[in-house]
Amino acid sequence: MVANQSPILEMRSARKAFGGVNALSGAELTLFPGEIHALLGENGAGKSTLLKALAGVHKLDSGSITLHGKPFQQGSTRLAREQGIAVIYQEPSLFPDLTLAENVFVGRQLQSGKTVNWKAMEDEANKLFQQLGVKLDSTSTARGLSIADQQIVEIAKALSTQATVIVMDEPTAALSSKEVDRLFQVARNLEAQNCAVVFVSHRLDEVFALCSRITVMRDGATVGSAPTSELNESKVIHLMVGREVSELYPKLEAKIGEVVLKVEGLGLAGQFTEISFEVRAGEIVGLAGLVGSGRSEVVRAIFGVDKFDAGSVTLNGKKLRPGNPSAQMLSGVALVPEDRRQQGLFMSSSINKNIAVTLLKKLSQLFIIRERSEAKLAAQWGERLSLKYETGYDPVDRLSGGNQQKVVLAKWLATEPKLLIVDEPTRGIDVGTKAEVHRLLSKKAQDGVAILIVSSELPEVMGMADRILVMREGRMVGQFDRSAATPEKIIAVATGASSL
Amino acid sequence: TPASAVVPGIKSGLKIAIMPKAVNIGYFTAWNKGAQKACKEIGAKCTYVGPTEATGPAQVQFINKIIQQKYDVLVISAADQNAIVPSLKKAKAAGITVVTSDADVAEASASSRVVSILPAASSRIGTAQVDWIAEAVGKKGSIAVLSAAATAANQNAWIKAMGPYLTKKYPKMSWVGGTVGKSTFYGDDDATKSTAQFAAILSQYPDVAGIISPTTVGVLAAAIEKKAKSAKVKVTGLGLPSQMAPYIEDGTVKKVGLWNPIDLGYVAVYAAARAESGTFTGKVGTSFKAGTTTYKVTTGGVAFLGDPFTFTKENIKTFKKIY
Amino acid sequence: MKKKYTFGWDQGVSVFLVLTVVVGGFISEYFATIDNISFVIQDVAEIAIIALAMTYLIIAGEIDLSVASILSLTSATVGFLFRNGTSFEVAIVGGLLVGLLCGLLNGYLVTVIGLPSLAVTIGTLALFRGLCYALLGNEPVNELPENWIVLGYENIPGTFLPWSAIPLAILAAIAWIVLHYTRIGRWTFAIGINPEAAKFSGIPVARMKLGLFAMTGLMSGVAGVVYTLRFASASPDGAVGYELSVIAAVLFGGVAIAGGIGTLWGVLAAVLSLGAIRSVLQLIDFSANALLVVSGALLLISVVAPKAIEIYQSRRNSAFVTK
Amino acid sequence: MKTLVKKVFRVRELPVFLALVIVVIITGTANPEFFTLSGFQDVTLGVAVVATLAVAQTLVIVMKHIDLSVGSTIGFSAYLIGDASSQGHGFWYCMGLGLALGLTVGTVNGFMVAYLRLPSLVVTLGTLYIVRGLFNEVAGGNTITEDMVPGPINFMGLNTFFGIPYLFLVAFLLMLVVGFVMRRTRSARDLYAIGSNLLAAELGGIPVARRVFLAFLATGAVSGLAGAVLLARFNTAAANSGNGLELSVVAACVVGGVAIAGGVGTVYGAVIGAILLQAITMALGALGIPQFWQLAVNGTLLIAAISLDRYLSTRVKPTSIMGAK
Ligand SMILES: Nc1ncnc2c1ncn2[C@@H]1O[C@H](COP(=O)(O)OP(=O)(O)OP(=O)(O)O)[C@@H](O)[C@H]1O
Ligand SMILES: Nc1ncnc2c1ncn2[C@@H]1O[C@H](COP(=O)(O)OP(=O)(O)OP(=O)(O)O)[C@@H](O)[C@H]1O
Ligand SMILES: [Mg+2]
Ligand SMILES: [Mg+2]
Repeated sequence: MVANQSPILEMRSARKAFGGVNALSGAELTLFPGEIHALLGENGAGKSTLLKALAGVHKLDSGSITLHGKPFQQGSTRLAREQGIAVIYQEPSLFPDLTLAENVFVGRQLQSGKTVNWKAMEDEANKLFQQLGVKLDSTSTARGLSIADQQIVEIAKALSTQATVIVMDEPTAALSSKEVDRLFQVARNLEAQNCAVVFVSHRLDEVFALCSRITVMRDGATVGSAPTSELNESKVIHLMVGREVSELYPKLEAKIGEVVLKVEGLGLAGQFTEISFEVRAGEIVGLAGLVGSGRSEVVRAIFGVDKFDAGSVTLNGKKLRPGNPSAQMLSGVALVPEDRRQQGLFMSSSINKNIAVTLLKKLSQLFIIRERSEAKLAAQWGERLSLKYETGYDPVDRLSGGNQQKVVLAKWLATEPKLLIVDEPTRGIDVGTKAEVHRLLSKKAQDGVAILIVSSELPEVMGMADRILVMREGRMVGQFDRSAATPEKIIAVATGASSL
Repeated sequence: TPASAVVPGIKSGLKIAIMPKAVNIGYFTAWNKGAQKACKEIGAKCTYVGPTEATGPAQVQFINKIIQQKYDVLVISAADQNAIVPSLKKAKAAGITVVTSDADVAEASASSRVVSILPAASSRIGTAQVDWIAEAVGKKGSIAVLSAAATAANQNAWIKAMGPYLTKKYPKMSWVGGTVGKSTFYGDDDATKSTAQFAAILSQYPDVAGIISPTTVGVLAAAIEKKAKSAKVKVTGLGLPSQMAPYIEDGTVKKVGLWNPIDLGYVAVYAAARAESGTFTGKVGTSFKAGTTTYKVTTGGVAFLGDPFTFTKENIKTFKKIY
Repeated sequence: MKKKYTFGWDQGVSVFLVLTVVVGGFISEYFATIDNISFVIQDVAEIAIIALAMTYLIIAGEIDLSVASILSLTSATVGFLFRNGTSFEVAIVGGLLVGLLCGLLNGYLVTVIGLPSLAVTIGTLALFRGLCYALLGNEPVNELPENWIVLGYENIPGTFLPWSAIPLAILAAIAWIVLHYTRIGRWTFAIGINPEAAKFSGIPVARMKLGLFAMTGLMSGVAGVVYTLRFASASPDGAVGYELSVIAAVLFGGVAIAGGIGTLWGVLAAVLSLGAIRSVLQLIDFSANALLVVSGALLLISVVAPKAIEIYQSRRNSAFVTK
Repeated sequence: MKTLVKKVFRVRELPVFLALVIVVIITGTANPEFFTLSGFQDVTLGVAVVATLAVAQTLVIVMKHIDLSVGSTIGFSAYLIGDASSQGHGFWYCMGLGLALGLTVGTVNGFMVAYLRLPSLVVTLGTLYIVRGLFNEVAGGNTITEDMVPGPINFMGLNTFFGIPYLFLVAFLLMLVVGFVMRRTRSARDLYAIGSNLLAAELGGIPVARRVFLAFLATGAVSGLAGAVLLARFNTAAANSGNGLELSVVAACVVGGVAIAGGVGTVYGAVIGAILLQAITMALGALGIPQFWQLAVNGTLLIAAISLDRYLSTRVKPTSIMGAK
């Protein structure tokens, strides 16, 4: 269908190095008008770097980019935009203090004459939000928006530029099925308008549902590109990883023991109410629901980052005091938070220090931290999670998104918790590693750890969990056993279509 | 070897440091003028050194420098009557002759310097200003004081003398706040704060008849603000003629007073040089000669210049050119 | 997996310190004398002691502009209690307690009420200074017990170190070890880099910050006691403007104002460098004005130099590092 | 109607304005003098300098920067203007001198902060010292007195326009102009974006360095020109003029809701903040608070004002997918 058209964009033998790291070494990308093009690859394969070169953030060391048959002016985000490229970055980059309307139009506010026309901007933004099917107030500020909402504003921003090439770096990582569907709708509209959409995702089912072409990268180079019809999941995975990946959700048999976590009548005004459930040793409990249903809030309250104002949390028979994460940590609770940049990592700090931060007491002798053991510990975990890094003394902001996520996982797994809560544990993690993470969680359960897993990826919840709890609008609305759960049932309960 | 004496009884070639409260205050520029004049006469080498902020701790750093560089004499206006005392004692121990001038150290620490050269007795400076304001307001009505910093030792001593004097001498006059203490406002020798405090006096006591400002920065601010607001309140105090001239000439202020800071510096250098040369001990009752005048040391180891000088329309023309 | 060597600004400052001392010794015969070294240490002691705590605070992403006021309030409390008949020892304890309370108040306002520390401490800067005046009025306290005062200006017998070197050395050693080798130190950095992630990592962020503010208050109190002894007096206007000197020293020592970066050694070297360079410049007869310019220039150098080094190094590796 | 109420409630300047009203009412009741024309003139005239600088400072604070050098710059400029005038130079020459000084300081600050990416607090603390040192060197012990002040400046300081001091009008006009620009021009909106999320601003193609540079340049220019305001207000200038003013200016901004953390606040808020602080200072005297307690009370009220602002402003909750909570 695209063969007879000339490409919008061509990137040839692109190279880009950061210090000693070759992020791109011979990457190729060809985009045709009217296609949704998937860009796949393991964590650290160079996808984001490639996209950032298109966005004008990075300048290639060598190689060429042609846009509409003309050479593309590299190295300026403004120029990139003016040349018709819109970007949705992997990490949302909104302005928390500006209104949503201004966020959408920042840097190119609508004007009447020489002055900014606020009314027009607000109307225009509202129109975009409507088109995306969300109810956001364009005159309120972006502070406090959930990641999903932020992502949606980013999408609106990209749409508003009237770009011909729209680049989306893992836009669905923070979205649940409802928003994903809507995003697909938008992408297809763009496709119909003859735009080229680049779509990065680690969720292969999405890719196959949406994209017409797939380009796969490995170690900075393009290893294959073909229409989706000529590929299937295992072929793609093979291209990405260079080997076979065993089962994605390896569920190991675990002995389910005593109740570890007991939550009774938990409530926090304006967030959630009447939440009660239990998690037993060796059990994996999944917490499903739409984005904004309050799952993260519940687990944050359990861990003590937020104070709850009703009910109780009991761990191994002992009531936990609200709002005290350090006490919770000491009594054996671990929380892998949903937003790794804001909540999980000290970006300018070294990998070693990031991993060790939860274990400083254990690593100290007479109050003095032993750096040797610290490095050893970090190295062990790096290996166990196949972390792609140079040395443990490098700051984590040098890592790719997925590898950063692994550091967060490592820092909590290292505490050897009795109760492990993971909130979107595999967000942004490639298939190969995802399987490893799942195997790790499974293994932990087998060792008798109680696990609570919050995920917007239904297959993940269903593949991993012994029991699935469903939340809607701050309430617990359903519960399924592993055997009884189907995606349809869960979505029905989560959206309120039916209730048990 | 010291060169032969230029002035009898004073070694020549002395190394003298002249230290103001802060180098960037106009009053001390005049003070230094007198000191330099004296230095020239006695063949001494004089350096004008000091901090940019009028605080004791800032002065201490410079006193240390004086000690290290082995000056013979230090003439200093104490920015803080206590904080510099330990340093002065060190200077003394290092063999430096210390004389305070313009502002002295606390009474209890008088032994840290040889003698202090002050313009006039505290009581006299205080009472004179009361007389000026009484004259201006017609000996009736209530008055207030706009002072420098709350901790300014000179001003505090003068103000203390004003209280009882007013009650005794001018029965129809009173303090706006009841007592002199409650009627004193502090402008910290800062134009901004002094102006604000002047306004505060007026708004707090709308029928205040007169304001005494015993500090050059304060009285200048008061005069400017009085003129700006066309306020009826009378203003007097201690002011530099060069700065006050426009306001005296246009009648905003009838009279301000001051001693001659040039003389003050001049006399201090003589006292210090004589003490260093061994011809003057600074003991109470002794005396020394500076230029053509002889000064006598009175209780507390202090020598006074004489009564403050007053400036009016008649004489301001002459004095505004001098200091 | 080896730690890469990187040249940090703290090393730069150390080199600068050595250079200052060596060059200073050459160009001024008065500089490298025992007396002067003792004086320089004495002169920077208060700032150094506060800087120890301020280093933690800035690394943790906060700031305290009220430290000079706390210093002064401690001093005023000591003076006030002593004047009202308590023993000097008890007065000191009282003063330190007040310092701690001030720090706790700052910490409370920042961590519990959730106000930005820069704004809060501009407020408490005024509040604590105001309390100094409320306590002492316009009467500074002098005549403190002689056996205590000598600690303020005499050296430890048989050495060239002032007595204040003892608390400074002990506190510096503790602060250094705690910051760079213990959990508290790690937490401090972590909070500065990302407070939210710190909270999610089980670090008691609020408690840590409260503790750091309290510690800064206490250290300012210790500095207040040292200050009281050094100047043998307590007055309400002590140490005005020291907060900027402290912050300037900490920043010059390579602590990033944005938090998360810095070393204690760098700060100590910076404090000593600043003291040394001031002394050198004074001894070679730079004016106080030039000293101001040099302080400013050094601050600029402290941020320009690391930048220049960074650019140079990245040029050499011919790698462009974004951000 | 509902949206109007919501909008009014969201106005960032509301809390501090309410605080101002409260202070004025309390003080005026206790001391009617405060309500008179001269009371009004005291406050407005007293606030002119800080208000002018606060308007300029807002430009940098919304970018999450700070300019501490303004106190030194304005003082030096006031001195230079008076000094030049006393040597017989004309009004415009004198103003040009002040402007040139401001632009110089602004250029240095701007260059180092914007292009070398150095922290503004450190840079401007450095220039604070440097400018003050040069100022001291130039001024020595000299004092600028009224006869050295250029005529127009003198006139502005002494006179009122229908009861409103000219100096306040200058500050007020500046506020209106800058206020309009900051709300209605793209390049000024960029300042908010930069302060709100620097990384995003860069990714969004905003010319960050140029904006930061220009904002510092503007702040410098205003500080330089404001030397005339300082001179007009006090009719005198000496080596310590403008000392410590930077903290009052920052305090005014913060009280007025211009957050230190960047991204929010308006010049209107900053000016109201300045007026509030000035009113509080005047009120303390008018209420008869004892001298030695005034500073302490002032500090307490400052903290109270910041707390109140914080309390009221956090009541405006963010909205989400599900609408406002
Ligand atoms: N600014 C940088 N400095 C140093 N190294 C970098 C930088 N940015 C990326 N890299 C490195 O380049 C490689 C490619 O990273 P990139 O972010 O493009 O991966 P990715 O394919 O997007 O991975 P993910 O799926 O995890 O997002 C990684 O090894 C990463 O560590
Ligand atoms: N009942 C509700 N009404 C309005 N807003 C809500 C409600 N519940 C949650 N929110 C808001 O929605 C956002 C997302 O909530 P939360 O993080 O709990 O969702 P989640 O289910 O964990 O989804 P995810 O983590 O996948 O984004 C938060 O800003 C939260 O305040
Ligand atoms: Mg990526
Ligand atoms: Mg969530």
